[in-house]
Order: sequence, then C-alpha cells, then structure tokens
Amino acid sequence: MSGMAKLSAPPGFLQRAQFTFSAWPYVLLLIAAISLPFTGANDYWILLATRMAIYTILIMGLNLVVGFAGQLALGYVGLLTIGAYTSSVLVEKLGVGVFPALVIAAVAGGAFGALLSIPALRLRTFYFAMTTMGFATIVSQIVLAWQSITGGGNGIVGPVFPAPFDAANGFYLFCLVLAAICTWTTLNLSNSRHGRSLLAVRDVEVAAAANGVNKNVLFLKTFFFSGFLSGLAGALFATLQSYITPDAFTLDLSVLFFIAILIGGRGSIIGPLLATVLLTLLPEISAPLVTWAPFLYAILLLVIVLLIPGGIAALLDVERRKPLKTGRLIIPQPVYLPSVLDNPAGAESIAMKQVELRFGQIRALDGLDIDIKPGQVHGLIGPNGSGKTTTLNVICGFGTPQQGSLWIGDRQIPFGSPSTRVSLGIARTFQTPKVVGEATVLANVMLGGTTLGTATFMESLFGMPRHRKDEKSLREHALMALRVVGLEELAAVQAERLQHSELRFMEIARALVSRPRFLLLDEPAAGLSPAEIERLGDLVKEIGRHGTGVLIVEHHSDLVFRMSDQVTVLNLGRMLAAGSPAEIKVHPEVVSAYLGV
Amino acid sequence: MLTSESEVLLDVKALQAGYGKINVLQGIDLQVRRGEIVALLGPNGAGKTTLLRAVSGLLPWNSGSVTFAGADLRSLGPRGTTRLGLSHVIEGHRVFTSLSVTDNLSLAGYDLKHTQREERVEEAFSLFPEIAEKRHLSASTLSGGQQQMLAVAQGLVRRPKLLMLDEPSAGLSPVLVDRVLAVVTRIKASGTAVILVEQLVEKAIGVSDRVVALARGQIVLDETSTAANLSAGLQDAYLGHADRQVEATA
Amino acid sequence: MSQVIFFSIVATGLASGCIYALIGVTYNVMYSASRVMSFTAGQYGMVGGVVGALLIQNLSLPVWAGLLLTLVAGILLGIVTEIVGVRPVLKNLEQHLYVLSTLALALMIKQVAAVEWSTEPKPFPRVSGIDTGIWEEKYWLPVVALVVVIAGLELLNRYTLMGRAFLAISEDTFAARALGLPERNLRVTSFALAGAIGSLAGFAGGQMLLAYFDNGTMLTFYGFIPVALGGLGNNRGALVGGLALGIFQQAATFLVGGVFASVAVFLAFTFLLLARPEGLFGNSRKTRLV
Amino acid sequence: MKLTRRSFVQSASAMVAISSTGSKAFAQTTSIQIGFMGGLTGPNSSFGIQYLRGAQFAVDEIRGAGKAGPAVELVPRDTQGDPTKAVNAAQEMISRLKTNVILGPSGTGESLAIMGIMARAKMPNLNPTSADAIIDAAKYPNAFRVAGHIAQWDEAVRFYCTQILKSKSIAVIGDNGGFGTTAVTQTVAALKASGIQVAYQAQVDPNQPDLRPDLLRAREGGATAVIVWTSALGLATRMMNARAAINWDVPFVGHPGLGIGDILRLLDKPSNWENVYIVTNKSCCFDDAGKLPSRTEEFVQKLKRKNVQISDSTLWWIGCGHDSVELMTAAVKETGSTKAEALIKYWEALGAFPGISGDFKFSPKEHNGLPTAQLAMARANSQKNGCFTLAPGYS
Repeated sequence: MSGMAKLSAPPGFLQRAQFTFSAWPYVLLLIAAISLPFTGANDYWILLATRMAIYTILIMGLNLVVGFAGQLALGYVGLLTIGAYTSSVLVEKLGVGVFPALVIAAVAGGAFGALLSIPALRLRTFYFAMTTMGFATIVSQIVLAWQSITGGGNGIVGPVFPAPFDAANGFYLFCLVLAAICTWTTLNLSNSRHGRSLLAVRDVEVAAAANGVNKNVLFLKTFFFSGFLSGLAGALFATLQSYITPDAFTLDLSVLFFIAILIGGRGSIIGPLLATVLLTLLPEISAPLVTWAPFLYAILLLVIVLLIPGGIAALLDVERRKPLKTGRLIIPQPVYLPSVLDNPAGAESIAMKQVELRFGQIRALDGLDIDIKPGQVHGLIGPNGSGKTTTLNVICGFGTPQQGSLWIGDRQIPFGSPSTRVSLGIARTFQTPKVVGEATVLANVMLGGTTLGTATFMESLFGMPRHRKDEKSLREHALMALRVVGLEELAAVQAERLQHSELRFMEIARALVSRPRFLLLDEPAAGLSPAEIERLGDLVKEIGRHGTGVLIVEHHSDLVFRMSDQVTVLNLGRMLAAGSPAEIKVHPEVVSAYLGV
Repeated sequence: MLTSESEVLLDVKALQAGYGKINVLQGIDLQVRRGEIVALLGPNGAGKTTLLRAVSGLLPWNSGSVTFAGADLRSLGPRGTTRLGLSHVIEGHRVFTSLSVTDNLSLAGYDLKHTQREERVEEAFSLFPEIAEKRHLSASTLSGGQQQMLAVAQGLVRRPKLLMLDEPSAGLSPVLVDRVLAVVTRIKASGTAVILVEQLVEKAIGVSDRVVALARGQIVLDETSTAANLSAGLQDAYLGHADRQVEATA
Repeated sequence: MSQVIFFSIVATGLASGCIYALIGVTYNVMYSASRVMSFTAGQYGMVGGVVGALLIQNLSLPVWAGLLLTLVAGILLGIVTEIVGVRPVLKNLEQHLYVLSTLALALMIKQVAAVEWSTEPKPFPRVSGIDTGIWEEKYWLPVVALVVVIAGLELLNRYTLMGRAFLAISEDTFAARALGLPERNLRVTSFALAGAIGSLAGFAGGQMLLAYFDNGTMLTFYGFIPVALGGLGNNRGALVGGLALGIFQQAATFLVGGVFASVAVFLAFTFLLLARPEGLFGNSRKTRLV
Repeated sequence: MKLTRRSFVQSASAMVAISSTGSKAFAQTTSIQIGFMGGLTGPNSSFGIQYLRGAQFAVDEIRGAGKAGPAVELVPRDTQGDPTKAVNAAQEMISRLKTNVILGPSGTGESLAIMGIMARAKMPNLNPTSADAIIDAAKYPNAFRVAGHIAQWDEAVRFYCTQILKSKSIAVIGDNGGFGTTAVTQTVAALKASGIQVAYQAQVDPNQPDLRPDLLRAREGGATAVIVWTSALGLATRMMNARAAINWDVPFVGHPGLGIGDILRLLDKPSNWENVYIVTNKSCCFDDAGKLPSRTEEFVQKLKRKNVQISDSTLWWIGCGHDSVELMTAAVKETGSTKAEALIKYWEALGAFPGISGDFKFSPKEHNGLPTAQLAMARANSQKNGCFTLAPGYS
C-alpha cells in the first residue's frame, strides 16, 4: 500500500524536499578557509582566521542554546574561561598531554554547561540571562582568587601543541577542521528530531510536549553539548593566546558571541557562521572601530531585533521571497490514509471515569464519564465553560484532576505528564495552531514523529546510519501525511507563510505522523471557510473509518452532527446528553442549555 | 423596520476582523439606532466578542467600515471610541481589584473634568446602590455579581450614546442577572443604545428590541424580538441545520 | 572598635542596599506599565552619577540645577527606552525581544559614557552641607533618596488619578485599554518616571560609587536581585530585598573577603531563585505574565 | 638607489664592525618603524595615554629637529588593555606592518599574553609594565624592560617601611585585580622571610565602598605601616579617607597610583593625602632644594614649550615613552641596522643609557633596564609637573 503511494509521488519531489537547507555556502566557506594559508596570507590573517575558527566552535554550541532552544544565555564566556584554564592548568601544572587536556577541558565545559540547563528549565528569560551573566563574573573572580592553581592575575601559559600544530598554519588548519566538524554536527542536529524538538520548545512549548518532547532531557543533552564545544573552544583559545590572564575573558567577548547568533539569525547555522566572521573582522578594520566596536554591535543588534528579526539568514534566504501560488485549495486525499495509519484490529478505547477537576472554586469537570471508541468520531459540544477543552486537555495530560481515573483499555493512565501521551497513541491539535513559523511545513509535520525516531542525540550529531534512516523514513512518512491532508506541494515552505486554514490541516498532518490510535481535534473548523469545513468533515470521517478514535471539540454544531458517530453534550462540567447526532439535535435539554432557558 | 439614516447611531459595513491569520468576522453588516437595545446572540466561537472588540477599537479590523454617530472609527482605538461616547464593558467583569470601588469608576472618567467626574460617578452609583455602599472598599471585596455591576457602572460613567455589554450575566445567579438586565432597560430610558451579548437567550430577548444572531462570523438572523419564528431561527443558528449550510456555501 | 566595624557594615550595607532597592524600583515601575524587564535600569543609575558629576563637578553648576538636569537626562533616557526598545516589540511580548532591544540600548548608553566621559572613576561632588562623622553624606543620601521615592510613589498611587491609572494598567492592561485609558501615554510616563528614579539612585549613590561608566552593569545586576527576590512589580519586596542584599553583601565582604563575598551573593541569589522562581514575596499572578 | 644602499647595509652590517662615521652614513638612509601598543581607551588607559604622549613627543622631536637622522615612524594601536586585541595587534605589527620594534603594551595582562608571540618572531620589545614574569632574558631574549617592576617596587617599599620608617609590623592591602593579588602575595612572602610581622593582609574589591573594617583590623593587628598595592583610584582614595575616619596616622606606602592628581578631588579633605608615600623613579623627583635633575628639568621645559599637558601627569610615564623611542633610534643610529639581532646586541652591550625616567642599563643576563637604585620613595601628594618630592629619609 505505502509502496503504491510512494510510486505515485511526483518524480523527484522527495529529493527536492529532502534539502531543507542548501550546502553550497558551507562548501564555499570551507574551501576559502582551507585555501587561505596557500594564498601566502601572512600570519596576521592566519591568526584572525584561527580566532574565527575558535569562536565558530563556541558559537555553534551557543547557537543550539540561544538560536534553537531560545534560551538567552549571555555569559558563555564563563564556559570559555573554564575550558581555557582547565587545559592550561592540566598541561602546565599537572603535565597532562595536550590532547587529553583538550578533551578534558571540553568535558569540563560540558559539565558546567549541563549545570546551566537547570536555571534554563526553571527560570524565565530575563532571569536566566541575568543568572548566566552572574555565572560569567563569578568564574573570572574565582580564577583570579585561586592563585595557587590559576596563577591569579599573573595568569598561566597556554598549552602548546606538538608539531605540526605548533606553527601558525598548522594550528589554524587544526582549529579549522574542528570548527568544520562542529558546524557539521550542529547542522546534523538541526536537521534531526532533536533539532526540531528544540525549535518546538522555543516557539510552541505545549505542542512540543504534546508531540512527546521531554524538555528536561533534551535541555540537559543540548546544554552539555554546547558547553562541551565552549570548553573545547576555550582550550584552543588558551593556545592561540599563548598565555591567559583573567582579563582576557571580558563580558564584552560574551556579548559578542551572543550577538553574533542573533545577527546571524535564530534557528540558522550559516547566519551565525557569517556573523562570527563579520564581528571578528570589524574591529580590525580601523582604529575608531576598536573604540566604538561595542556600540556598533549594539546598534546591529537593535536593527536586527526591530527590523530584520530573521537576521543575516533571512536576508540570504531568497526562497522565502518567491511569492507563493495564490488561490491555493486544500484538497485532502484520504485514499493515502492506509499508508499513514496502521491501527490494530479490535483496538481498545479511551475511558474517563468520574473525572473531577477544580480550579479553586470552579468545577471545570464535575464527575465526567466519557468513552472514545476506536474507529469512531466522537463529537463533544456544549456552551462556554462547559469543560470541552478541559476534557481534551485531561486526556492529553495537561491539567491534573483531583478525582477520577483515565484508562486505555484496561490500562490506567496517570494524569499529567503530557509528553508521554503520544507514545500511548494519543495525538492532538490545538484551538489556535501551534507551529514553528521559521521551520518548513515538512519539518513541522516531522515533529509529530519525534517519538518514532530511534537515533540518539549522539548518533544524530554525527549523522550516523540510524539517524539517516530515521530521517529518510520520517520524511517520507511526513510527506505522505501532508499528501493526505492535501498540503504536499507546500512541504518545503516556511510554515509562517501559510494561511490559517492551511495551518489547521498541517496540524492534523503532524498529528497523523505519530500513527495515532486516538486523534483529539480542538475546534479544527474555527476560521475555516465553509467549503474547507466540508472537506475537513470528510477527512475526519475517513480517519475514523481507518480505525482511529477521533474526539472532536467544536462550536460548529452542524459540522459535529454531520461527521460524528457519537455526540456528547457537556454543560457545567457534566454530561448533559449523549447519543447519535439525530437524537441530540432534538434533545430538549440540549436545546434549552444552548438557548439558556 | 427600515430606519432613516439620521436615527442610525452605529453603522457596520462588510466588517472583517480576527486574530492574526484567523478572520473570525466574515463580513458583518449591522445597524444600531439611537436608544435601541440589540441582543447579539449566537454559539460561542461565532464572533460576538470579536465584533464588539472590533467596533470599540480593541481589535484592528482587516476590511469594511464602521461609523459611529457620523464619525469613522477606523484606527481610532478604544480611547477614541470611548471619547465619542461608545462604552464597551468587556466580558468577565474585569474590574481593578487593587483599587477601591470609587477609583474604578473615576478611572472610567479619566479625562473628564474633576467636578464633572465626581457627579458622573455619583450618577453611576445611583443606578447600583448595592455597590455605592461599598464605594470606599477595594473592588476585590465585591462579589462576582457586584463586580459585574461595577463593570457596567464603569461603562455608564461617560454617559455613552452606545453601551456594549459582553455577557454581563456570565457566572451570576439568576437574581443578579435580572438585576443587571433591569439596569439595561433603565439605561434605554435615558436614550442610550445597548448592544447586549448574552448566553441566556430568553432573558436577552426579554429586554431587547431587536435580536441579531451570529454564526461562523456571519449574521444569520436579524429580527425584532417579538417576531414569531424567532426561536426556530435561533435553534438553527445555534445547533445548525446541515443541509441549509451546504446550500449556503456551495 | 568592634562597634565601629559593626556600624560601618550596617551603614555601608544600608546605603548600598538603598541604591540597589532604588534600581529595583526602577525595574518595577517599567515592568508594571509594560510587563517588560529592561537592561537599562542600571544604566540610568550610572548616568545619574556621571551626569551629576559632569554638571556639578566639571561645569560647576549649583547642586539643585545639577540634580534637576540629571533627572531630566534620566527621564529622556527612559522615554527613549520606551520608544526605541519597548514599544516596537510590545506586540508579541511572548517572544521576549525586549530582552535584546533593551540590552542593546544598555550597551550603547554604557559605551557612550565610556568614550565621551571617561573609563576612570571620577569624583562625585558633595551635594549637601551635612557631611560629618556618622552623618557622612554617602551614607544618608541614598536612604533619603529611597524614602523620597517610596513616599512619592505611595502619594502618586494614593492621591492622584494617574497613579491609580498606573495600578490599573499594571493589574489588567486590556481592561484598562477597554476603559479608554491613555495606555500608551501612561507607559511613556512610567518609563520617564523610571528614568528619573534610576538617575536619582545614581546621583544619591555618587559619593559611594563614584562617577564610573561601568557602574551600570553592576547596578543592573545588583538592582535586579531585589526584584527577583521581592517579586516583580512589588516595591515593598524590592525595598526589603535591596536592604537585605546590601547588608548581606557587606557582612560577607567583612567575613570572607571581596571575591568570596560576590561568589556568596551570586550563589545565594541563584539558589533562592531556583527554589522560589516567583520571588520570596512575589505572587504567581504578577510573575505569570513574563 | 635607496633600496640597494639599504639592502647592502643590512647584509653588510652583520660583519662590518661599525665605525661611528660609517654608522652615520648608514643611519641617514634607514627608516624606523616603531610599533606602539597600549590601552588608549577603556579602563586604566591613563598610563597608556601618557606613555604614548612621551613616545609621540620624542618622535616629533626627532622629526622636528631635522638633524641628520633616520626617518622615524610611530604606529600606534589601541588594545583597550584587552589581551585578545593585544595578540591581534602584536601579530599585525609582526606580520603585516613589519615594524622594527614594539613599545608596550601598557598593561601587564596584555604584555603577558604577547611575550611568547614576540619572542617567536624575534620582535624587539621595549616594555614598560611591571609584572616580573614578562622579562626573562632566556625565555624572551627580545624583550627589554624600560621601567621598574614589582619585585623592585616591593623591595623599595619594604626597604622604606622597615629601614626608614623602622616598622616591625606591617599590613599589606591590595586590590583583587591582577596586579594587586600578585604584589600582595609577593610582599607578604618577602616580609615574612625577613622576619617582619604581617599585621594584616587583604585583597579588596576596588568598588568596596568602606574600608574602615580592613583598616581597623590592620590597626588591631598592630600595624605601624600599611603597604598599599593598587592602581585603582577609588580604592586608593577610600583607603585614605577611611584612615582619616578612624583617625589613624599610619603611613601608607605603595603603588605610584597613590600619587595620581585625581585623588585630590576624591578625598574628603586634602590632609588625608598626607603621610602617603609612593615608589617612583628617582630621576623624576625634586630634591630637598626642590630641584629636578637638570636633564629632567630640561625635558619638562621642552614639554611645556611644545605645551604637552603634564600637570596631573606622571612624568616618568611620559619619560618612559620618550626614552623607549630614544633607545630605539640610538640603537639604529649606532648599529646602522634595524635588524633584531643587532638591536638586541646593542642594548645588551649598553653601558648606561641616560634617559628621562632613569639611567638604563641592560646586560645579556639582565633585561630589566632600570636598576633598583633608580627608584625612590616620594610624597604622594607632592606632584608638580608630574614630578614628586622625595620622601623623608631619601636624598
């Protein structure tokens, strides 16, 4: 079945969609960088290039935290310091080999990076920014005070690499290779389920959880990795400086790293890369620039924030300026559903038993029983505040009731912990579509397959087979889901450019990717044109036919009646009536509840 | 029920508005005459609140036009519309609990002259003796119903030409609902027009001259509150009528 | 002898604590009207010191004129912050772009001071006659400034309609707009007010901190701690938090010495914050919105 | 023409024994590129600025004189005292600008950072900073110091406290910056070694508002003199004010920074500046008769004529810049070469070079050019035209 579906894909389409980024800028940069020493450039330029390479290593790591996870970490110079001193002290004071020291420094950086993930998880943006700044100051203070080890104000000699890496060119190429590897790994990560999850956490945290993203674990790994790169960069920095003192690690440097990412563009890799080059060169160009450099950076930052939020990356991206076809129609193709869904016969159903949820005095749910049977479309209607969305949330693990229980078949499901739901076969959409605007439609839909992926963080970093396998199958699967909802032609477009109705269907596609046994739709028809509502109705019916139990919360009663097999009417958190659409429509209590008699 | 233009206070033409990419209002045409009470009904999500917000300038609209007492409301913002005499009492009796009852009312008359403000505040109190008693207490000490009264009173401080009430009955006991709605009729006496958004359909119809029903961002019913087929029409509006919808959209 | 030491710790702690508290209030005033935490808060303090010294010490203006113009400078910076750094990014607050725009502004203010004023700490003039023994100006001036500001804010909120409008906006901006309050003007005003308070803090603390371009960074951090601990928009919290911080800092400095004192402050702050993200006196309603 | 002459010169100079006449002939045709690095903006830039002022003055003088001499060019770079920028600047001078010598940088941190780089490139360096570690004839054969360094200052200061003030119990207080921490530990160690009691020791945050607690502890500890190691203006003044506040008439002895003119404006009352002694260069001190050494006096007059700003300056900083240029030009004149080897050889052989900031003397072993004897203690508050009056007990 799915084979048939693949065959019928437009030729070359999968390939086209595969490249969510184009590789040539990186290739060009690398070629230019490698050829530098052979153009007879003098050591000064080599030095600057080396500096760029080292900063790149750190910024690639920081980019994952700032650009992808959206955590405003201002104090990364602290991790640079830790890396630099770790390697220097190990080599100078303890006679450890240079290369082992390099690794240990990186690990040390990683450890402290991981530590930073705690405030990141617990504190709000500005608070976190402040904490990291404090962290940076404290590190340099301690380095200064801990004379016996760090040499205090006298500083300490940076490690010297053995030949051929002791010469300017040798060291440069060494750093360059490392920088290239780091860039490559972050690229891999950004195009993996982990990268997509980070963006989701940044922009639509709730949706991330609903799609099975475990923020804590993800942050721990990400922060460790970015700390690891910072530590690595620190060690190389110490060698480049040849002698380090605390005053080399200024907050200005930290701000430079930070700003480079925003100027480059959040969620981009090439942008920060170019920004790093730009910002490293800027002060070297002329003397007044040295004095005013921080001011310039600040202005750049302001301009970016106010005028070009996308940063350099947005400027480079010509694709997004190409106008999209207007008057697009969304024509779902339910015939492909079989290759997306695979529901076991005689599947179990979800049951809420006597669930009671109070917010203070208000009883949002007041002893509610509800059954969602596989293969059925279950409509949920009721006046404002009758508890429709709350019901949906409880099933999805948002909001924990004080009483009652939740079952799938004969297994009881604990309340709360939304990120576990998708692996139980429960997928949902949201009242207002929650999508990552910068990411492509395909990437957004692939988020739905987060839990299907098998490749670990590490495997994704180094683009190992399992990672590539994951990506390939997930991509095809996602494209299939897009074809089902009728958006495949928009796969490669940034989600933010879609119309509202298209986003709604995209969310359904995202939900379908997880091969859900239960699909929960929260007001899917809101803001759709009547014609679109029609098609939505048919699609939902079809999804039901393919064995997935659908719960649909909707104000458009007529739509609900048309597509539901079973309708439950809520009022004040209680079940007012349940039955077939026909029964409900004439149910006197329902009518009165609506007309408020 | 044709009206000569002079009588028309609020004139909404082909109004489209929404949040972000969602166009909740799909082209609304609505007229309200001076001193007229219009009940604005419809299932939730139909766009009632959106319509009020668009009119009062809390929400920018995408297309269409709104004129109020002859003035174009485009890009006037809530401040401008209130100054023109259009008061919008938003849903959920959101009074300022950190302030006293009197202060809540004084703020409603922010840029009136001091003496004038005083007297308007008293005027508002006169309509709601039960909150007048608590004038010096913090608004947080008021019950839900009293807070709703305070909110309505806020709307009256400026002696508006048009008062828009968004679900004044939400979360109130039936007694209080009647109490609040009773005020609506009193306001009418003073020549103020009212747009009343309500869930309690019957009660709303009871106090209003005209009934307008919204569904899916469109007006699906516009009748006098005495019209015969009213309830049937409303039932369609709320619970829909599939086949009719299909024709409408085809 | 030991009393002298004790007095010194308390006096210095109180004085610096008052300055921190004032910067904390600066944060709060801006936050209440806009739900924005601005990196510029500390820079107003720096500007207060620098401009004060420039006018009174270098241009030898009379003290009252110097103070007045200093406040004007702060007010202008506050307004600029609102127009450039806050208003444009207010539409989508949840993206927290204000963190970046205000950071940019703060960096710019600092750099201008560094280049146009000096990177060396410069003396700040004595502004009052009273400056002897335990009545040293650098100890009591910040206290007076804090009292004046807190009292002033109280009066504003209690006895003026504008003050109540501020409270209204900080409680429920949407409702305030619906009521037809001039929300934007009030926001600008509150930023102007914040600028004034911040620069007053710097002016009052001039004796203690000197007119130094880098004070801004320090104040931004130490002024934030009382806000974080006291709870956003909670001036009483900022007051208590600020004084506590000042005393704690001085005591720590005396007991464990400079470096470890700042380490102690930072660690204490971080752990308290991790334990109570909404602050010790903060309530979740206020903090939820950021 | 020129080119051939010079290239001939350079290849020749190695073997040709330099006769004075020859040298002049050669010299006329040699142009000297003098790279200058220092924090000209950013924190602690006052030293860098005055150091450059001196160097610039010397260069202008040579140019202005128009006398037979090599064309001298000064290439300044502002490092803002940031080691990272310093490394870039040093490499630029080495590889791109190809200067013949580097003066500076003016900060210890940045100096430490670039010593290795300059040594690898055999770039002659005349360094005015005080960190002991940066001068090491073996490790950095290319680097020569043209000022006193911590060890010497420490020695001079301890000598003054113990021998002249006859103090048996001394407190040592410095800032927690690079210089402070180093100097304090060094002094404390030396004092203990020489059996002097260390009454109290502390490294304080330069922004610490009140220093009475520290001074009280020092007094409790029984200190009869306080050695102060900081160049942070605020800290220095606060210490003097605190000393007055607890009315303790203990002498402060220490860093030249205690004599900066700005201190007066930071003091509660001018008298707080009494009884403070700084280590400085003897050649820039007034003797009992209030006279400067003639050479210095002459220099001051010249500066005044060219109205170079010297009030509120420290003359030996300016002199230091001047002397650095002189040392360089002299070396080129005498050797007729701008080659590193030649310059280094010349300086190492240099008997005694009469400079403004002192009489320099290098040797293959010793690249610290200013003998400790050239240092003296002076009254901190006696600055006039950047010169100081010798402290009681010196003459």
